[in-house]
Amino acid sequence: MSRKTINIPLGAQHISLLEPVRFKFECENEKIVGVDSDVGFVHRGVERACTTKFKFDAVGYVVARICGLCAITHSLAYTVAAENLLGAQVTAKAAYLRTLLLELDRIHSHMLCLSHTCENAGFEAMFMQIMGDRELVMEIQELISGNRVQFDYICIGGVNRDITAELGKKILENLTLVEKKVREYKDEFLNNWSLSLKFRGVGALSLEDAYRFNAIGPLARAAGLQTDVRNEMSYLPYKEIGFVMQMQESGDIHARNMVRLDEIQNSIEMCRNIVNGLPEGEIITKIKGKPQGETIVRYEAPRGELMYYVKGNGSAMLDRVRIKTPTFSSIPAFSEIFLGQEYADAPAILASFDPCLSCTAK
Amino acid sequence: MFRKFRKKSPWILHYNAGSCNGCDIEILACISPKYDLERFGVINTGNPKQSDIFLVTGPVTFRSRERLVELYTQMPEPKVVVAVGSCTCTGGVFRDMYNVEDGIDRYIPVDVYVPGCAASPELIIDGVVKALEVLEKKTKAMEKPRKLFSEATTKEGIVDRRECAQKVGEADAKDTE
Amino acid sequence: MQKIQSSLEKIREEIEGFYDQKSWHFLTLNGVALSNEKLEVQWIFSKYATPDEVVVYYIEVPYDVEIPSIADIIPSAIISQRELVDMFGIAVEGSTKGLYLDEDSMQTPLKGCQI
Amino acid sequence: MIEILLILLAPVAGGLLYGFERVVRARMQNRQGPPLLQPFYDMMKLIDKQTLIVNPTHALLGVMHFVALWAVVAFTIMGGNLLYIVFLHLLASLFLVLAAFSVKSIFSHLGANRELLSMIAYEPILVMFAVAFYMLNGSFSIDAVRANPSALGSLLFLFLAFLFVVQLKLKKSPFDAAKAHQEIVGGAEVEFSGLFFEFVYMALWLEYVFVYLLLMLFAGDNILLGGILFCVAFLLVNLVDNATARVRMEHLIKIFLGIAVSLAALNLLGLAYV
Amino acid sequence: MLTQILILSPLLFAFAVLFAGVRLRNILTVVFVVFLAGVSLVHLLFINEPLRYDLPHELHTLFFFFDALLLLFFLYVGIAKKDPLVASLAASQIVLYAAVKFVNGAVGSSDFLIDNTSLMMYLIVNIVGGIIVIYSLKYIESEEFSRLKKNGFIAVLFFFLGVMNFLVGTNNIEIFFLLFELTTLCSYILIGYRKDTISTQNALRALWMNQIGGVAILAALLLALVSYKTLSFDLLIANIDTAYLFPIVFLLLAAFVKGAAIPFEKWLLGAMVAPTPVSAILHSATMVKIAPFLVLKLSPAMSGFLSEAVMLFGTFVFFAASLLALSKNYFKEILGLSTIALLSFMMALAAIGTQEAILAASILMVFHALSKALLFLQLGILEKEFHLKYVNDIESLMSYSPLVVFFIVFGFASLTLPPFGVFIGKFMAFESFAAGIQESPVFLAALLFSALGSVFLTILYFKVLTKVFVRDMGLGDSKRKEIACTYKITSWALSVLLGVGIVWSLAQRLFGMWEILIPVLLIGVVPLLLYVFVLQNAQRVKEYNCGEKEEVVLNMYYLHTPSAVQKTILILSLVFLGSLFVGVAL
Repeated sequence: MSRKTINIPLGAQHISLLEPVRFKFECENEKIVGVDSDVGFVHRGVERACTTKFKFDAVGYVVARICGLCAITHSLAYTVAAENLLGAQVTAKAAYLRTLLLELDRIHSHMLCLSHTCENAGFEAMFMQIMGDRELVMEIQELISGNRVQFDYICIGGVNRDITAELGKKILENLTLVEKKVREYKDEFLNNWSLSLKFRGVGALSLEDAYRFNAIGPLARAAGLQTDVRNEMSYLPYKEIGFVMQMQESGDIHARNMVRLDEIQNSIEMCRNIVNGLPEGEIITKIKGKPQGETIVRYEAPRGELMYYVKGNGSAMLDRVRIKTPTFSSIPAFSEIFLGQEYADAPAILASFDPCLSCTAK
Repeated sequence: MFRKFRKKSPWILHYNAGSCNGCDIEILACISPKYDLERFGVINTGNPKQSDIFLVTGPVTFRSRERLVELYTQMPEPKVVVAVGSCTCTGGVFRDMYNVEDGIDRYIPVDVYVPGCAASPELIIDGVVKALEVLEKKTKAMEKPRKLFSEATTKEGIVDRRECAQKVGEADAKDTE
Repeated sequence: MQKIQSSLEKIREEIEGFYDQKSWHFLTLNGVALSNEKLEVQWIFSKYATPDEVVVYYIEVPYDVEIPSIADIIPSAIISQRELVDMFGIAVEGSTKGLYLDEDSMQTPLKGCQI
Repeated sequence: MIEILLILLAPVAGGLLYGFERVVRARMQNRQGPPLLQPFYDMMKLIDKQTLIVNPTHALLGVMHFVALWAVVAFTIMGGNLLYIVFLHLLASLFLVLAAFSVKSIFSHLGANRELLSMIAYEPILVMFAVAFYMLNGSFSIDAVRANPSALGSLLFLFLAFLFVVQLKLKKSPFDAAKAHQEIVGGAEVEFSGLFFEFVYMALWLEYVFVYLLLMLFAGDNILLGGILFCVAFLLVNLVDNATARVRMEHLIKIFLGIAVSLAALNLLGLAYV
Repeated sequence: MLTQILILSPLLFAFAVLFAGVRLRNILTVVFVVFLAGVSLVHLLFINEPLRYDLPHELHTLFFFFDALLLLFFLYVGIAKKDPLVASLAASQIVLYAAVKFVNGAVGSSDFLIDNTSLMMYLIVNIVGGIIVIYSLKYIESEEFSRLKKNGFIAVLFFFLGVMNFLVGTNNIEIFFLLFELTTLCSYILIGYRKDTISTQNALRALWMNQIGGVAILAALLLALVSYKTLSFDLLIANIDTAYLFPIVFLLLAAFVKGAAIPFEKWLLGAMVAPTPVSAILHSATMVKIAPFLVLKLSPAMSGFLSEAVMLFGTFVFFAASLLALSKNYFKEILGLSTIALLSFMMALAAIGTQEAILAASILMVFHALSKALLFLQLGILEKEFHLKYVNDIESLMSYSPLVVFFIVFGFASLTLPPFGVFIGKFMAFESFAAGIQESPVFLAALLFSALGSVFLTILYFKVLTKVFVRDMGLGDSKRKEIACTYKITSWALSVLLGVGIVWSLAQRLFGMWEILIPVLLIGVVPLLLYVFVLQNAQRVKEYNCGEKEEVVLNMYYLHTPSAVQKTILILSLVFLGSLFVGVAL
C-alpha cells in the first residue's frame, strides 16, 4: 500500500500562535500520530550576553526581556540569586511587594492563557470577555510599576517603587471585581456544553506520565502531581499570606483551566493579604560587593518552575548564568500529549499548555 | 478611486520574529474590548495573502528571518510594515547578540516604527493609524522590489536602509518626471 | 545545594541508582565552562515537597568526549542534552545539533572563556 | 422586473446583513465594532489590491463558486424548483471545494475536506426541507410555497432543524469547523487573495441571502411573519455563536445526524400521518 | 430481423476475428463496431411498439444441450480446481435443471419480446460496449501474449456482446437462464484471463457467486412452472398472484447477485482487482446492467410489500456501498463500489414502478454506463501509460497529462453535477421518493438513505479529485506525455456522448431550459472569459505554508468505517434479503 499520512504544520507563523514555534504533525486523517517540534525560533543568546555584555547589576533587567509575560519572575529569580552570592538580605516590605507583583503577574498571565485557550477553541466571546477583564489587572500593574508589561520593578536589594494608601485601595477594588468575574468564568467553564466537548478528556496527561516527564506547573498539578515551587522555597513569605496548592485529577485541558482559575482566586486572596498586612520599612537596601561563588534559585513562574544557576567570580562580570525556563522542560511532555489527539484540538491543547517560547529559546 | 477605501479596511498579519512576547500580548490586548481595533475595520487574519498591514515584533533572530521575508513576499501590494517595539526597530537590548539581526529593517522595508518596551496598546494603535495613512499614499512605484534587493548592501554586508530609501525616492522622482 | 562529584564513566550508573521519579524531580542539565579546555557538566535534581533541597551531580570533562545520555532513565532530559550540544559543541550520546542554532552552524556560543 | 432588481441587489443586501451582524456581534462582546458598511470598504480595498494567484484553476473555481451561488439566489428569488436549488447550491459549494483542492496547501485541503464532511451533515436536512414543502403543496415550486399560507405550525421541528443548517452554512460557532480560523486559517479560502478573495468573500454574503431566503419560506405568503422569523433567527444565531465553542467535525456530524435529521424526519412523518 | 443481426453477427464475428492478423483485426473490429452501433440506433428509430418473435423448436433443443454442457463444464471446473462451492452449486443447478425439464408442460409465450427497456439496453451494450472493444485493441497490444490469445480476448468480448444482445431481448426464462450462465462464463474467462493466482482465485469466486444467481433463476423457473404453468416473463408478470410471489423474489435474488448488491459485492470487486481493466470496464459499464434491467422487467409484478422492501434494500446498499468506498485507496475498488452503489439505486427506483421512477432508472442506467466507462478507460490509461493504480499516487498528474485529468474530472462531474444525465436521474429519483412518503414511511427511509448515500458518493469523487487537481507550481511542460491515439479517441467518443446527453435532456424538457443552461454556462463560459481577461497577466505566488518553504506532504483523507460498522452492514443486508423471503411467505 502507499503512503497514508499527511503532514500538517502548525507554525512558524500561525494565527493561533503568539510566538513562533513549529510543530509538524503527522496525521492520519486529522488524528495525530507523530509530532515533530522546533522551538528555536526565538533564540537570541541571552545567556551569553549576560556574561559578556552586561555587568551583574544590569543583568536583572536583561533577563526580564527573555519573556514579556513572566518578566518579573525572571528578574526576581536572578536578583535573588545575585543577592545570595552577595550575601545580602532584603527587608520584609520589599519581599512583600515583590510577592504582590509576582502574584498580579500570575493572575494576568493565567487570564491570558485562559482567554487564548478559549479563542483557540473557537469561543470568541469568552476570549473577548476575559481579555477585557484582564485590563483591570493590567491597570493595577501599571499603577504600581509604571509599565504594563516590562515592569523593571525589582532591583538588587529591593524594589524600585512603593505603593501608597490610595493605590492600595484601588488594588483591592479592582481585585474584588476580578474575583467576581473569575467566579463567572468558573461557572462557564464548568457548565458550558460546547466547552466541555472541546476540553474534557482532551489532551490529557496521566499522573504516571507527569512523573515520568517531570511535568511542572499547572500541567503537573492538573494531573495530580503535587509540585509547586512556592511550597518548596523559603525566601518569599508565601506561608504567611495564605498560599494553598491547587490540584486537579484528570490532567486534561479542563483540569488545567480549573487549576488556573483556582490559582487566580488564591492569588487574589494572597494579594489582598499582602496589601492589608504590608509591613513597614524601607523598600530598598544598599548592597555592596561583587558576586562570588555559585547558587541555584528556583521560583514558580505562572507556567511552572523557573531555575537560575548563577556563578560569579568576584568581578562585575558573571561567569555563567544558566536559565531553565518552565516551558523548556515541558516540551517532551507536550509532544507526548499530542499523540492520538485530533488536529482540530491541537491549537487549544497548545494554548492550554500556556507555552512561552521566548522563555524556552532565550 | 478605490484608494481611499484602503484606509478603511486594514487587515493585519502579525509575526513574532523573536521578541519577548511582551509586544505580542499587547497586540492581543489591542483586539480586546478595551481598545477594540475592529473599530477601524481591522481584522487579524493571520494569513499573509489577505493582509495589508504587517505587524512585526522582535529583533529578527537568525532562524526567523527567512520566514519573515517569505511572509512579506506573500502579501499582495499595497502593504505596510509596522515594526512594533524597540527591539524590532533597532535590536534594542538584544543588539549585537550572536543570534540576532538587529531590527527588521535589514530585511524588509519598514514604514512605521513604534517604540517602547513593551509598546503599549495606545502606541500600537497609533502606529496602525499612521500605517493607514502610509497605506493610502502608497503607489505602485514605491513597491518595486528593487527597494529590497538591489544595491541594498554596503561593503560590510549590512543593509543601510536609509540610503536605500533615498535612492528609491530619487528613482520615483525620475519616474514621475 | 548539595554537590556530588562523579566521573564520566560512572555518572550514568550513579544517576540510575539515585533517581526515583516519585521523589526526585529532574531540573536540568547544565554546562559551565571552566577554561578553554574543560567544562563542568551538572545534572540538577530537586526533591518534591521539601524546601530548598537541590542535589547536583557533576563531572569535569574536556570538550572532546562524549557525554552519556540519560534519556532512557529520564525522558525529559533529551531536550537539555540537545541544548548542551548546541551551546558547548560537545557530543552527547544520541543528540544532534539544531535545537536553537542551525544544523550546520559552526557557532558554540558558550564554549570556553568568553571575556 | 422587481425580481431582476432584487437579484442584482442580492449581494448588496448580503453585504449589509453581514456588516450589521458584525456590529451586533461586537456589541454582544462589549465592543464598539466596525462600521456598518465595513464589508463594502473591505470589498473596495480588495479590488484595489494586486492580483496574486497560486494557479489559474484555483482562481477560476473561486469565481465560479460566487457566480453559481448567485445563480442559486436568482433561482430562489424567481421561485424555481426547490429541490433543484438545493442541488445547485451543492454544486456551488463544490466549486469552492474543488478550488481548495487544486492548490498544494495543507490548510486549504483540510478546509475543503471539512467542507465535504459538513455536507454529510446538512444535505439530508436540505433535501427533507424541500420534500416537506412538496408534501404540503404537491410541488417543489417555491412560487407555490410563497402563494400558500404559512405552514410554520406543521413544520416546527423542521424549522428547528433548519436553524442548525443556518448556523452551519453561515460558519457560526459551534458549527464553524470548516472555516475554523484558529485551526486551519480560514480553510478553503486560505489561498485566495486580492480580487479573487473578494469573490469568495462576497460569496459568503450571498450565502447569507440564500439561507435567510430559504428560512423565510416557512412564513409562506405572510411577509410580516417572514420578517419576524428572520429577526428571531438572526438574533438566535448570533446569541448561540457568542455562547459556544467550536465543536469538532465528528461531533458536528453526530449532532446533525442525531438531532437535526431526526427532528426533520419526525416532522415529515408527522406531515404524512398525523 | 435487426435483432437477429445484433445477436448473430457478433457471435460469427467472434470466430472471424480469432484468425485475423493484427492490422486486419483492428480494421475489421472498428468497422464492425460502428456497424453494430448503427444497427442498434436504427433499431431504436424503427421499433415503436413491442416486438415479438418466436424461435424454432430445434433451437430449443440446441439450447438444452448448451445448458447441459455449460453446467457440466462448471462442475468440471469445480472439481478440477478443487473448489467445493463451484462444484456443489453446479451440481445443484444440474439437479434443478433436470427437475425443470421433468416438470415441463408449460404454456409458452413468444420467445422474444423487445420493448423499450430492451432497446435502451441495446444502445448501452453496443455503443458503450463497442467503444470498450475498440479501446481494448490498443490495450491488449501492450500485453505479452501470443497473437492467438490476444485475438481470443477480442473474440470473447464480441461473444459477450452477442450474448448480451440476446439476453436483453429474450422473454423465455429458460433461455434467459442459459444466457445468464453464458455471461457468467464470460466473466470467468475474462477475469481469469491472465491465469495467475489472484486472477484464478477471483475468477472462481465470480463463478460461484454468479451461480447462486443461476440457482435462483432455476428455482424461480421451477416455481413458475409448478404454480403458474409458464416459463415466459410476460405471462408470469401478467398472471402474478400477490399471494404467491416466490418466483419473482428468486428472480430478484438473481438480479442482486448479478448487480453485486452488498452481500455479493465480492465478485465484482474481485473483477476489479484482477489485472484486466477491460473486463472491469465491461463488467461495470455493461454486464452488471442486467441487474437493474431484470428489476425493470419485473417491476409491473411488484407492488406493496415487495416493491417497498426492494426499494429499501436498494437504497440501503446504495448508502452502505458508498460508505465503504470512502475508506478505499485503490482506484478500481473505489469505482467498483460506486458502481455497486448506483446499481442498487437503480434497482430501488425500478422497484418503485411509477412511470417517473422507471424513467429515472433508465436515465441513470444509460448515463451511468457512459460515465463509468469513461472513468474506467482513464483508469486503464493510468495503469498502462503511467503505471499508477492507487489514488494516492496520482498526484501531479496535471503536469503529466492534463487531458487525462480532464477526462477524469469530466467523468466524475458527469456522475454528480447538473446538467449531466446522472444528476437528472438522481433528481427524478428524489422526486419519486418524495411523492411516495405519504403512502409509506419506507419512502422516508429510502429518501434518507439515498440523500446520505449521494453525499457520500460526492465526497468519494471529490476525494479522488483531491489528488488529480493538485498541481506543482514549478513543473513546466517538460514532463508532458502523450497518450495513445486509440485511448484518446475512445475517451472523446464517450465524452461527446455525455455531451449529447445534455442536449437530449434539453430536448426532452426534463428540466426548464435555464436550469440546464445555467450550469453549462457556469462551467463553460465564465472561466473562459476570466481566463482571457484577467488571469493571463496575474502574478503567481507560492502557497501559504506558515511561512515555511518546505514541501508539504498531502495525502488523501481516509474515512474509515470501523469493522463493527462493516459487520453491521453485512448483517443488515442479509436481514433485508431474508426478510424479503419471509415477507413474501407471510
